[in-house]
Amino acid sequence: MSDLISPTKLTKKDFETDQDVRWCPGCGDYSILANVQRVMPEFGIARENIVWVSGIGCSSRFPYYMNTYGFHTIHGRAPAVALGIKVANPELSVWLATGDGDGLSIGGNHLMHCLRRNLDVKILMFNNRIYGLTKGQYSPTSELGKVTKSTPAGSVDQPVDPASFALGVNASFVARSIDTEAQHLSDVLRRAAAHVGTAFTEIYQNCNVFNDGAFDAFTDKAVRAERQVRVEHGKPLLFGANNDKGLRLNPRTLALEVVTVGDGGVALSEVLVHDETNPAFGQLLARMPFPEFPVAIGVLHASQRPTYDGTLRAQQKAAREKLGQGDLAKLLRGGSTWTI
Amino acid sequence: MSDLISPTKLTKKDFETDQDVRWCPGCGDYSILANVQRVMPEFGIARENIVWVSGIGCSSRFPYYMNTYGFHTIHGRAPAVALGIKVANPELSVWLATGDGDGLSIGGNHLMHCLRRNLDVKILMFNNRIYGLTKGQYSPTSELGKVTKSTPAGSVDQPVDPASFALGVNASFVARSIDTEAQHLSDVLRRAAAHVGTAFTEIYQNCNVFNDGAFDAFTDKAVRAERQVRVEHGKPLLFGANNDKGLRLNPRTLALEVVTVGDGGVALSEVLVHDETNPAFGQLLARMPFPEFPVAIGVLHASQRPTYDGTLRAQQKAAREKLGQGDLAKLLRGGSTWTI
Amino acid sequence: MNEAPSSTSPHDFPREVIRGAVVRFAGDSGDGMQVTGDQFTAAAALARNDLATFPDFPAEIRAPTGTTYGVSGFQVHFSSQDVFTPGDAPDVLVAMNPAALKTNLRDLKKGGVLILNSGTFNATNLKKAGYDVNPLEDNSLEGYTVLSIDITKQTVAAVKDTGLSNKEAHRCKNFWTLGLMFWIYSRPLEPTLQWIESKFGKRSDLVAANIAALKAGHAFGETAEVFQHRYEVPPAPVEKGEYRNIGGNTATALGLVAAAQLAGLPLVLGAYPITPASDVLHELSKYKQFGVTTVQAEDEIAAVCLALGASYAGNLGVTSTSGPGMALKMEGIGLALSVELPLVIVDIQRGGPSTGLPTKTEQADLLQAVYGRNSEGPVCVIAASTPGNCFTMAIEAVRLALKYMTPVILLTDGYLANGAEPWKIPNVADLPKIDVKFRTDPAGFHPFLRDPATLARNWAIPGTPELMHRVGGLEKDYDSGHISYAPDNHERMVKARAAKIAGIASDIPPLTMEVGDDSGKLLVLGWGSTYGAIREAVQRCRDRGLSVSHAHLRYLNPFPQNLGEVLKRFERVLVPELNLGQLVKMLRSAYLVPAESLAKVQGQPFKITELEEKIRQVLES
Amino acid sequence: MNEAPSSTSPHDFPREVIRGAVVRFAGDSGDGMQVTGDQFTAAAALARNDLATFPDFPAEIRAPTGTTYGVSGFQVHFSSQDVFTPGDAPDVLVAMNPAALKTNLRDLKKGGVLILNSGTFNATNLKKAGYDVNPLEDNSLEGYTVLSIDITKQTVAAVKDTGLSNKEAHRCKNFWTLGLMFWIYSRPLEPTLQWIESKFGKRSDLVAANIAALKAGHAFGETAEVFQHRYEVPPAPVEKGEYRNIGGNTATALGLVAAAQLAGLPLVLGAYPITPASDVLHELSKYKQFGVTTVQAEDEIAAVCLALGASYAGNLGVTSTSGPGMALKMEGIGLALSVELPLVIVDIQRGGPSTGLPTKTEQADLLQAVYGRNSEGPVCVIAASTPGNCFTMAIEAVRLALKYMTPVILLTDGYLANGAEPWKIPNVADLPKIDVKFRTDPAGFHPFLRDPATLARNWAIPGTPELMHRVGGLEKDYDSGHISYAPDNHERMVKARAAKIAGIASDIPPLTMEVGDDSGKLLVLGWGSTYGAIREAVQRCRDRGLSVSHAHLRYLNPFPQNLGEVLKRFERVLVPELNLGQLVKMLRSAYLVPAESLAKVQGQPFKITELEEKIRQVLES
Ligand SMILES: Cc1ncc(C[n+]2csc(CCOP(=O)(O)OP(=O)(O)O)c2C)c(N)n1
Ligand SMILES: Cc1ncc(C[n+]2csc(CCOP(=O)(O)OP(=O)(O)O)c2C)c(N)n1
Ligand code: SF4
Ligand code: SF4
Ligand SMILES: [Mg+2]
Ligand SMILES: [Mg+2]
Repeated sequence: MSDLISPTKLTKKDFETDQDVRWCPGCGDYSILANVQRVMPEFGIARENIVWVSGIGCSSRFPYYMNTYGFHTIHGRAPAVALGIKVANPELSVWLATGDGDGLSIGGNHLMHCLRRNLDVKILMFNNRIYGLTKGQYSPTSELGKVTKSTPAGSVDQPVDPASFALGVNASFVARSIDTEAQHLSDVLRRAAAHVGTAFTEIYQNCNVFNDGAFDAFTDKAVRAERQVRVEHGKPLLFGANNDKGLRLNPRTLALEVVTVGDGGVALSEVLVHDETNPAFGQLLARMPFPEFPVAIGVLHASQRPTYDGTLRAQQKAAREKLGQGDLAKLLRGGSTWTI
Repeated sequence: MSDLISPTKLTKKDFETDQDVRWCPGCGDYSILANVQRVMPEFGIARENIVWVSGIGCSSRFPYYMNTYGFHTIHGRAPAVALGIKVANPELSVWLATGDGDGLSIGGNHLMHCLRRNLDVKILMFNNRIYGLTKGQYSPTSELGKVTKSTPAGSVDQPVDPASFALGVNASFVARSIDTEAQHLSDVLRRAAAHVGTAFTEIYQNCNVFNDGAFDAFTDKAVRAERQVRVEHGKPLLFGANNDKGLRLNPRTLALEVVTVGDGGVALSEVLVHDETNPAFGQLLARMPFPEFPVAIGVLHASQRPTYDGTLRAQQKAAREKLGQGDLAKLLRGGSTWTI
Repeated sequence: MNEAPSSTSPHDFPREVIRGAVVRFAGDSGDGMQVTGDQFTAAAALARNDLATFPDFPAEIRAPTGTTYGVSGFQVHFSSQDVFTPGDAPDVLVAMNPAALKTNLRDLKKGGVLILNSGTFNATNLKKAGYDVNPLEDNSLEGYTVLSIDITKQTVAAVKDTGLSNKEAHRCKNFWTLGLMFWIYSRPLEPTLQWIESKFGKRSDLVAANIAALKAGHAFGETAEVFQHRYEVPPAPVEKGEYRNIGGNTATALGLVAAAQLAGLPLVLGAYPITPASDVLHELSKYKQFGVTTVQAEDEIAAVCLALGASYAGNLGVTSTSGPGMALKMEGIGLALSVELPLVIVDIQRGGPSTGLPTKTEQADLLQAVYGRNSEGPVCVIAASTPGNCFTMAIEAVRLALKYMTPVILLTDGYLANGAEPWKIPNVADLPKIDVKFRTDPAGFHPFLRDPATLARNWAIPGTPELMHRVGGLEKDYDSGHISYAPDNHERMVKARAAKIAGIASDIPPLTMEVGDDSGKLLVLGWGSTYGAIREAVQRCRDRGLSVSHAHLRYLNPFPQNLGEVLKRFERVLVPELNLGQLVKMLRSAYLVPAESLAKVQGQPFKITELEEKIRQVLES
Repeated sequence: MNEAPSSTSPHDFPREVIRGAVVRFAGDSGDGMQVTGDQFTAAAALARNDLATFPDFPAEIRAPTGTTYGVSGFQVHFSSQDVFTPGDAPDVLVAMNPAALKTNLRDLKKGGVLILNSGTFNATNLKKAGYDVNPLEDNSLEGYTVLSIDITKQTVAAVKDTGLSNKEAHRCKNFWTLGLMFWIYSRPLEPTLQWIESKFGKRSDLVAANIAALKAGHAFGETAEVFQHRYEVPPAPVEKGEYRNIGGNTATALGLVAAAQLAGLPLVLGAYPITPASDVLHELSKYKQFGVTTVQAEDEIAAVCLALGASYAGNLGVTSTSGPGMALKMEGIGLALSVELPLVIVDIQRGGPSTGLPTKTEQADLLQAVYGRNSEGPVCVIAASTPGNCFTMAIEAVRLALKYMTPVILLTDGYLANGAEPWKIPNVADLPKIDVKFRTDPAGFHPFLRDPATLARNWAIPGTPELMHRVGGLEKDYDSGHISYAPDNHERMVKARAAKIAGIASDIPPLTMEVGDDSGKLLVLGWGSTYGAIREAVQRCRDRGLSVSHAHLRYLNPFPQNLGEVLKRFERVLVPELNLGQLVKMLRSAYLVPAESLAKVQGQPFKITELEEKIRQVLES
């Protein structure tokens, strides 16, 4: 990525555009935007080599506010458009902003194929568990029984967990963070940026107009220590205000349990040590039922495998090496010809 | 389902239609069809209460050959059409035939949402790791580097595993079987039929024209004992011609390993005992890399949770109980009116 | 059912009886303009005025306060005469802040009344609205009757005893304004007082405050010496009957429910949210007790496919959407017409192309509806002309879909969806009967057996003994229903499908004049939501002695049988459309008439005056 | 590059010089009819005959042997004169089994030659083909010249020394047959001998066997006393140059590669397999060394979106599909025209509606291409007329897309895709130049700045310093490119997009006559793959003195500027189409001319005689 590097050091300001930001006052999207604008200069990539791609939704307005190249496409199709961009110019740093509706409802298939192909793009899914832009219908991440405009008697769809979905289709990087946890989010963004391959980051985002407080049960300052486990590679899976709770696995039943660690509890050595390279950890962590278990945030899984664009480039190089630059006149003549 | 029951005992013949079966001679689809026609009478459902729905592909021709109701829809959309059928008439026994392209390429999103909603339908995915009907392009389950008409230099897409995908989106029943393993397939079909909720069954199916022998490496008589582990709920995960190999999990690293059991090997008690109700087993089994590990076939996961159609029906009942049969005249008058 | 109360408060202020007025409320998204407009409309309705409304709100959910793009508007036209549109230019503009003034002033009638909340004209708001100079202080408002009132201050004072926080107190401004407007137009306060109680019942402080504000605004009119007179708009001479106010999406939803009941079928709606169609989903999702099931699908493709699946299983399958969603449904509609199952598709058109102008109106999906499928894929296309007509046309869509075993596309648009009008509540017994017969007889059955009169195939649904069969999107043999690739059979089937749709022409009403003679110099031919504006414009031109008539198409594929003949009886034909001339294309092609297009593609409905002017131009040229 | 060899084998058999012939090979899917046809065609081409071919194979991948729906056919028309179609009715039918006879006999010319493999006329095969009586034994073949030969037996005997299994030996039947046909038409064996060696090179037994079979068939002609004479078809008087045989999909693919090279852009094809379009994907996937990237997408929506993404990033984005896939792409095409990026969409039409007749041809996506998007979504639509013309029109599609920053839809069809014709290989230097300029200058830049002449916006691609900007599907301000919901601006943009496409009319060739005078009684106006049949039919009618001309549209939106004028110069206009009259609709609407439709919707191309008859009818009525 050497030639992508920005010659001058950029600041947050450099990533702001002259457009009025048109989210509702108080929306979690603002924090995410500010965070991204703050962290992005660190990556040292010139703005002209960055492209933000999005679908449709409140979250998908994101590109308008980033002073990079931006493409606000159609509902659900951002991963497909990004595929074309990345294939056409693999040098670009391509970022996607999507919502739980855009990315998992109408766009679930493109997201799935992007993840399994391991296209080298960074995806931020703003999960507010609601359709914001269309004014408050339930989304694929809304909880069962959710009462919304389209489900006055409560929804009958059981939700999908974005991280679990991503791991099921072999995503190489899966992380979770929270709109308002500035430090944590910055760290996760840095990890995502550094990952080579599809980096999928789910960000719990508060829609204060249509689903206010959706994540309070585990993001509220008062409870978050007890209700979140912040996972880190190589570190034991501990949580609680006093770091005195841990996650242990029964090796025969493969049942996960919350244990008290230390005084009166189990030994630290019994607590699982997070291995982000083993997807089994990601799966277990992603699916933990709440509130029986804490919500896992951080990098649930990260591993290296070839990227779609990388393999493609290698093939192209090999073809040129083997066949040389194509000769059009020869191509047109094809197999057998005759002259009159 | 009492009123679905067929009054007379049906036979395989009753499920055959007068249409010429138009698959290539030798195609694995024939074995699956015969198996289904043989097993279906056991379920005791009258033929008029069964609907086969499919998309487009060789596999999707299936409905034409079943003497039940049948709807050959459009490419990838069978789960959506089935959703409408099941919502309109939840009494029907609805079965889907799909292919790896139909179900996972163009139709991946509908399949995903069907699975997470847990609609009470039975899905058979004929996975031949190729596009048969369009004459041999690679599919989302084709191995990386696959050389096909559309990928003369080998494909650059990493495949998705159907079972792992299904488990990632919280499928309540996930099984695998093989076209030519008549007994095994029959057993799995019986289990699928009995499951209440979306029963997803992947069937490895040989396309002898465009991808002949795709599964020989583990289905061939000579090797299958060593290369398949047939999972059964409550039974240890053993395989090998002498049942002397087992799967063990390292409880700290969560790494799976193949161990020799008994003489000179580990104790049987160290081998994992399959728990089909715990999705963690399904995940581990579904993702095992081949040939380092055997291919798991059988019911990888089965658990009960509310169905989409069931919850919907309950809501409808509740609404009628609470509000009575709707009164159209009253409805049209709505809120405030005035008379002139 | 309420009897419409007549004005009750006795007073000695001069009351001028006027024919009617057009009022627009405009303010910040958070200023409650939609509620204000609704209440003001309800009062006009209860006074038996004829009326039409049009809300116009921003695309943003909640734009930052004070910005021009965060302005929300509501226009209502009420009259003692028939009302056909929400009015071109407001007679009265209520502007709750500088941004509202900035974006709405250009529409106000010359000499119109401007009611301003001067309390918001501070430096910050002026800047946000893009004013360099305070318009209250330069001469820019000359030519209007300006009533500049510090509504904020008045409201805060009025509610100060209710213990509300400052922020909440500010929120009552709209009821203060409403009170004032009620005074001006001689409306009783009671219905709104009741509404406030039922709405805020749980919070007695809010009830008290809003009531206090409403009354204070009303009292302000009575006591402040700024008003010359108040107005009275007598009842309109409308047909006897029971009325309600109805918006287009509600009418569409109710029409669908009614039609399903008339047909005796459960209704399954498959829909994916999209502006401005989502309300049809929202509305229908309340009617489980009517056998209505709504499924919020994962996307529009799933929505149309599940609706089709429901029809296959013997329910009434319906799907609703708007432009971009419509494009996605075309493959599914193609399957529906190929398997010949009933299906109703409601397209509530919005501004395009692509994502376009989601909250604005347009009539530009006509050609997509008629032609937007691969190969020869004829379906029936109809369109509603007014909010209330959405009810009628929704029933008609269902009737035709069931009778002809075909997809029917019902076109409405954002203007109809969001607009509202008084609607005479139909008698259920008077609604059309819809007969549905499922096939049950195995004798001679095959799935594509056709009714010789309608060419509709028979409908045999799963669960019917002995009729097991398979259908699909491959071509079918005319005589057995089995897959067939035979050349002659294909042509026969293509023609049969086309003939079936063409045959619907004999089952729909002939085109008649809405206004004017059956022949003459100029026919103004419209379709869809332009109805009101065209009707009014043509009437006005006729009043000035011009030879012009108005006819309105509610059936677009097929056309009414007499359309060609009607067109020939006029020297010229003018077709106003909110697109670049799509119906014109179809008319010219079908009848080789030099129909002329009046195209407007601004996301806004026609103004009556625009049409009048064009009519005059055409007749003079 | 080969010099075309002239016939070499000396003999004293009478040779009749004929103008040309139409030969059809028909047999089981496994009988190798496509290979036989290809080789026979190659021989005709090397003999410098003009020719056209049309394969017709079953929808099933490999239908059970002996069934009628498993029959695979290949028709070739070769001549010393210009050839425009594969011919209406074969002069010679080779039927390798009863099913092939059953399904093809009806097409054979009265008195035509029927070559039958009597070795397959056994009870099983007769039954599978639906014959109650062996047609060789009743009188049903009277009226044809029947040559009944046990080709199976002859072949097995010929290859018995090569050690092939019985099954493999049987497979050589087609080369035996080819040998016989070569003898009859005086063709040299050498090229096919070479082909066999290169094809089966790795298996010397197969090489030996197929050569033995070929030679045995040839010798059979020479020695068996069944043939009165053999034929010779002299070279056609075609333009000098280097020729190859080319099919429509190959030509399309090569045209796209050539255009990308001419423009100096890498090409990205996004495609999802679908019959009959898949071969464009297959073909392009071989050209990595030309900077061509092909992506097999997860569906058609992804395919069009990724092509658009590639264009956004400065490559040439292309997507190829057929009818149902086309329907799915419409929302993406709408985005492309809204963001005004170049994009080429190739629609290789097939029989519909819905899944329809996947392996059959049709021209019924025209209206979908022109109108099938939500709202006002104009794009350029062009069509190829012959397999070779696909090359030219593919280049044209790219040229227009790049020059006007717009999606261009190129329509071809199953008939063009699978058919083939000799094609004069163009000189690369003679191909049109395609200039592409990316915007790099920041001065005064905004993304929707337009070239005043073409109205194309400037193309600033990611990676360009200081030109960072955002685009999307919401409406844009004409003067800044920012999101705008302003009414007047919307209309301005809608009209600008329409004017841009309309303006292409000045950049395309005027319509000229293919055959006949510039005015007269009847103009037969075609578009797309009907070219050859119309041209030939019109020529024949003119030869009989009728006043008829042929013009052919390659540009369908916009039409050539002079089209209206051309239409007026004829008393009547007849428009033959493989649909229910779609172009007719457009012509009537655009020019108010009473153009008449000749519609055929059978999944089959027009026969010349059908057209001749209709022309005569029209001129007589
Ligand atoms: C094809 C299409 N269908 C539907 C819509 C309407 N639509 C716009 S955004 C949206 C959902 C937004 O939800 P999400 O992705 O969660 O974003 P959020 O607004 O919550 O950030 C929908 C249904 C559309 N624009 N296009
Ligand atoms: C919209 C659409 N796109 C593409 C096709 C072409 N098509 C038909 S079947 C198929 C893939 C079949 O693969 P799979 O589902 O694996 O079925 P198989 O034939 O292998 O059983 C494709 C691409 C189509 N019919 N419709
Ligand atoms: S609707 Fe919700 S998600 Fe959208 S901008 Fe407002 S608060 Fe944010
Ligand atoms: S192509 Fe393959 S999958 Fe299709 S019928 Fe033939 S063998 Fe079976
Ligand atoms: Mg959301
Ligand atoms: Mg397959």
